[in-house]
Amino acid sequence: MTKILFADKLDSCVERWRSAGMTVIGPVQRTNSSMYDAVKSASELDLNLVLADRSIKELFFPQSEPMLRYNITKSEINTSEFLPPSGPRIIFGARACDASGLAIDDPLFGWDYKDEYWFQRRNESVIVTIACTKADEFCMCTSLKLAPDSTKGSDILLRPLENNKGWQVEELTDRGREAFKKVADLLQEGSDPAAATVSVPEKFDADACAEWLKNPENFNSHFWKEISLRCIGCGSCTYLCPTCHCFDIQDEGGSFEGIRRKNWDSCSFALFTMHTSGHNPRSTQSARWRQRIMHKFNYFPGKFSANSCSGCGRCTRECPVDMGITETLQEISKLSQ
Amino acid sequence: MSEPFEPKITAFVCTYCTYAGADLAGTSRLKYAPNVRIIRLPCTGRISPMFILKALQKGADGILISGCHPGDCHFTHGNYHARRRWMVFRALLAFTGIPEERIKYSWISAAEGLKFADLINSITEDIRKLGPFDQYHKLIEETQAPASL
Amino acid sequence: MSIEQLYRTRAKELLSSGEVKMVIGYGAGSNKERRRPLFITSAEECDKLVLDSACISNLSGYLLTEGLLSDEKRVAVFLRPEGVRALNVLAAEAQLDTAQIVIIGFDSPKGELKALEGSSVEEFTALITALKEITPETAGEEQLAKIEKMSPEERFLFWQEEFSKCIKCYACRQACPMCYCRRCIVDSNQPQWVNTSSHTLGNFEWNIVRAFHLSGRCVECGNCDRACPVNIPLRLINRKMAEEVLNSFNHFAGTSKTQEPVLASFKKDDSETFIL
Amino acid sequence: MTENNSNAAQNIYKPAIMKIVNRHDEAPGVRTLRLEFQDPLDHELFKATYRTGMFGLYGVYGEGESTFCVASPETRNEYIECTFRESGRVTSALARADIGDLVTFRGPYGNRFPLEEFYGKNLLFIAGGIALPPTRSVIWSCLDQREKFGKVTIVYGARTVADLVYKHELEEWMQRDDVELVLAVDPGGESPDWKHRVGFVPTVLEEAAPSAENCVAILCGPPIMIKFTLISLKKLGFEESNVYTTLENRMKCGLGKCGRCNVGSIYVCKEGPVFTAAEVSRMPAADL
Repeated sequence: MTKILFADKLDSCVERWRSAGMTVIGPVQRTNSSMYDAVKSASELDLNLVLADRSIKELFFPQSEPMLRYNITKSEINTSEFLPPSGPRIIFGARACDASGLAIDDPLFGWDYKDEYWFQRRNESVIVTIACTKADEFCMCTSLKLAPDSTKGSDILLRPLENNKGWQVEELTDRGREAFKKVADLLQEGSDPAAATVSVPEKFDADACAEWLKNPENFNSHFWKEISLRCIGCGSCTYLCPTCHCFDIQDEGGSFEGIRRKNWDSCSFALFTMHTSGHNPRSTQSARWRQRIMHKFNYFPGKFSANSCSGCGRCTRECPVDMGITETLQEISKLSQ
Repeated sequence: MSEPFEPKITAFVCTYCTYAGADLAGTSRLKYAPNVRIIRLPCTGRISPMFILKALQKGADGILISGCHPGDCHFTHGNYHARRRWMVFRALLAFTGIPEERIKYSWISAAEGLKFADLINSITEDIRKLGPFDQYHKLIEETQAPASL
Repeated sequence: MSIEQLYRTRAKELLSSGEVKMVIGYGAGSNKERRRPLFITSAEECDKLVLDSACISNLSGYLLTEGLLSDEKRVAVFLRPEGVRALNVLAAEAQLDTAQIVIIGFDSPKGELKALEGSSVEEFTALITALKEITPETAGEEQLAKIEKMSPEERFLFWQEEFSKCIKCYACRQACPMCYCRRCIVDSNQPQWVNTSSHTLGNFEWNIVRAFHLSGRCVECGNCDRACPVNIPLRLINRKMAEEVLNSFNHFAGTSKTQEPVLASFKKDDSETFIL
Repeated sequence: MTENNSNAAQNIYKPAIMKIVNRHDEAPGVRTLRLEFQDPLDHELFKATYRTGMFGLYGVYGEGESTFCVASPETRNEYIECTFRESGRVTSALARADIGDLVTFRGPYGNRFPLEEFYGKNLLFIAGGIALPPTRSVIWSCLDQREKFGKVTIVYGARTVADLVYKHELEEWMQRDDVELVLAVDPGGESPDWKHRVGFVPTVLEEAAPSAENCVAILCGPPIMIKFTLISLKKLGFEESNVYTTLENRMKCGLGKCGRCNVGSIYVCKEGPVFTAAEVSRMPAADL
């Protein structure tokens, strides 16, 4: 017997969480594009998506975050701080890759200096992940040693029932247990079997790739240029990525008042590393693509002991020129044989 | 009762004709509405559509763009170039829902102080009737607010 | 012989004779619907070329890759009629010399692939001029009419909703063959005309600037629209602006390599009904 | 920033407010500002953490923040001095600022020069052009505790005589008999009354030929100068592990988050900006 949340009770759960002061967030369909967003009722949720078009990271690291408001008078600079919206929230219907992505970035936002914009949201969010029963050809979590039902980064894991009528509930953390205690009476004990999680074929050998990337000789390999010839240098892969965390800091407003904001930025952009002098350490698109791959699969794991990739496949799915991490790592796998 | 709405209007004018026209309006002691902030530029050809976006970004309810009559441009054809640009930009703004009535274009020569004063008065009245550009102002307010999630 | 076969042979000949140093075409993509740009420099690789109605992206932008044309050698490129128009616009704006480009032309009206005669832009003039007279039958027309019927407030709301999704990844810009500026106006910060932040205001501004800078230059290849990861219907704005320059100035972008850019030229009797 | 910072919370992106108390034009387009903390707690924190070699983000609200070194030494931490070339949006705004104006400072960040490892050793400072400021903070740190170090040699070159920065301090070092100063300008950059050397830094260095014996070299300059000076140092017998330099990458956060300054596995903002030449040579050269 396991705890089961039946789908017809979900609306009551959402209501319960909301009346307990929690913001309920989940995958929703907007005009021609899906994303995670706040909902008022369960009917707004679209739990049938393989994956929302946009990743979960924007709930923790918004594309544009106001940080400081400044106000300058003749003799004074007054600043006031923007803090992330406080209050508990529950993200219902995350995917394992998205949830893992958050856990992957935690050490980055926390090493030495703690980024409160990230952590306040992390500490107040309960992440309810639904194991995947379907995938598309771009999914690649298994290649990253994750799985459609990975628990990394999740507080609750739901396994869809075979009869499609609900989910088996696995409580993973205290925070998850606490949130589900609020709806305990809406859950039922049952023995309905869970549907099999989707089998996602392994597409590349991540360990072999890591070895190849670590070899300094390969840094100057001709491979980098060939693989990235068609890269147009947009930021769609980095902005949709659940783990890409680079940002810019910009002041908006005038000389007397305005707002300092933290905005997403991308290593794909030529200006990302451009010095004022005009010198650009990564002046070609191939150098920038190399950096992205190296950072995700060599530098980042070296520092934070995990690949900076959770295998969601969005980079490839949405790439205007059909590039992406999958193809590059598949090619590296071949090279490393 | 709240304060009556006073429209904020930005005018981008060329220095040789419309600015001189505005000057004439002033020296002729013509009365015109104080709602216009005039920004003087060398030529209408220098009035980039970016300026219009900037004025809207800073909360303008209406915009006037004005220069020399065709044939009178100090730089011979700056205003002809400007005219084409306005035509296109105007259509673009209209298509994205920025009402045409809020952005006006005129030719005012150095001799037309009266036309300047009249135009400012009529534009101010028109915009007053339209009311504040709430839809755009809402976008501006959003930029001042904390992240929503 | 299929057109694909024919063109593979053509590409082989071009490369082995040394007439071109590279062929830019399409290869198989990561699934059946996808084709990806392919850069071929040796005759042996030409069998990787794929040509069918799924080859839709406009490859002309790659011709501006830094250094590619600087050695005065020639490059062959697979182009649809829009691609040829793009070449003309780029040539008219002095971005490339069409003498360096060998066109491998094709089209697929109603999904049926056909080869287009000619290898230089001049040979496509008649075809392009004919296109000018035809309103493209795109699904967008209906939506465009719907938007035009809306009140300004409704239109604003429509675009506000669409632009609020924008994440400013600039895929639209990067995918566009016309967006070749070394430093885009949004990346220029002295002064900073347009907000770089991706709040709805900033997105609104960016999309207006993008559309304006493409007015009279856009050849409606659809690269931007397809590149957008959040599916903003950019084609609608581009269509609207193309209509505008056609109706107002009888300008159809990319009819010849010497065509005057519409916003860098004027006629003394241009319409000015809106000017007070 | 920590909890005892009066700037409340732990907003790591919130800068300290600084007042410009002095400014000095060093060379055409190059200016030094002396800044004082407005909040004593910010100042305490700075004094407790600042060590020579660290950098900061200097800012003007409305324009943004810009990264450069703290040009004043840890031995003089009552104020901060920064020297910059007016080139971008922020530096232009800093250049417009007058004495008494308020600007911002976020930092100090990064690592430091391991001064105590230099105790008892001879020091060779080599700098080119606008790269004297990071070197100067080390020079003063050492001169302020002169007895702890051996021989001090400074080799400084700039494009022209006008481009030499800290002219008054060069004068002072010139006068001191416990410092050997070798000044040079690039060929063609000399003025009629130029009494010092003419030549590029690596050449001048080889001519001066300081002994590598028990000596540490501190080298700052544009990438091209670094490249050739390293070759000269090698000729003179310097080990790569005895040559220190600073990397100046573009940064936005300074906190190891924004990803911009990443070279190889190094986040320059946290693990740098001070590196030995040996460490630099292990980084991917193409990305520097």
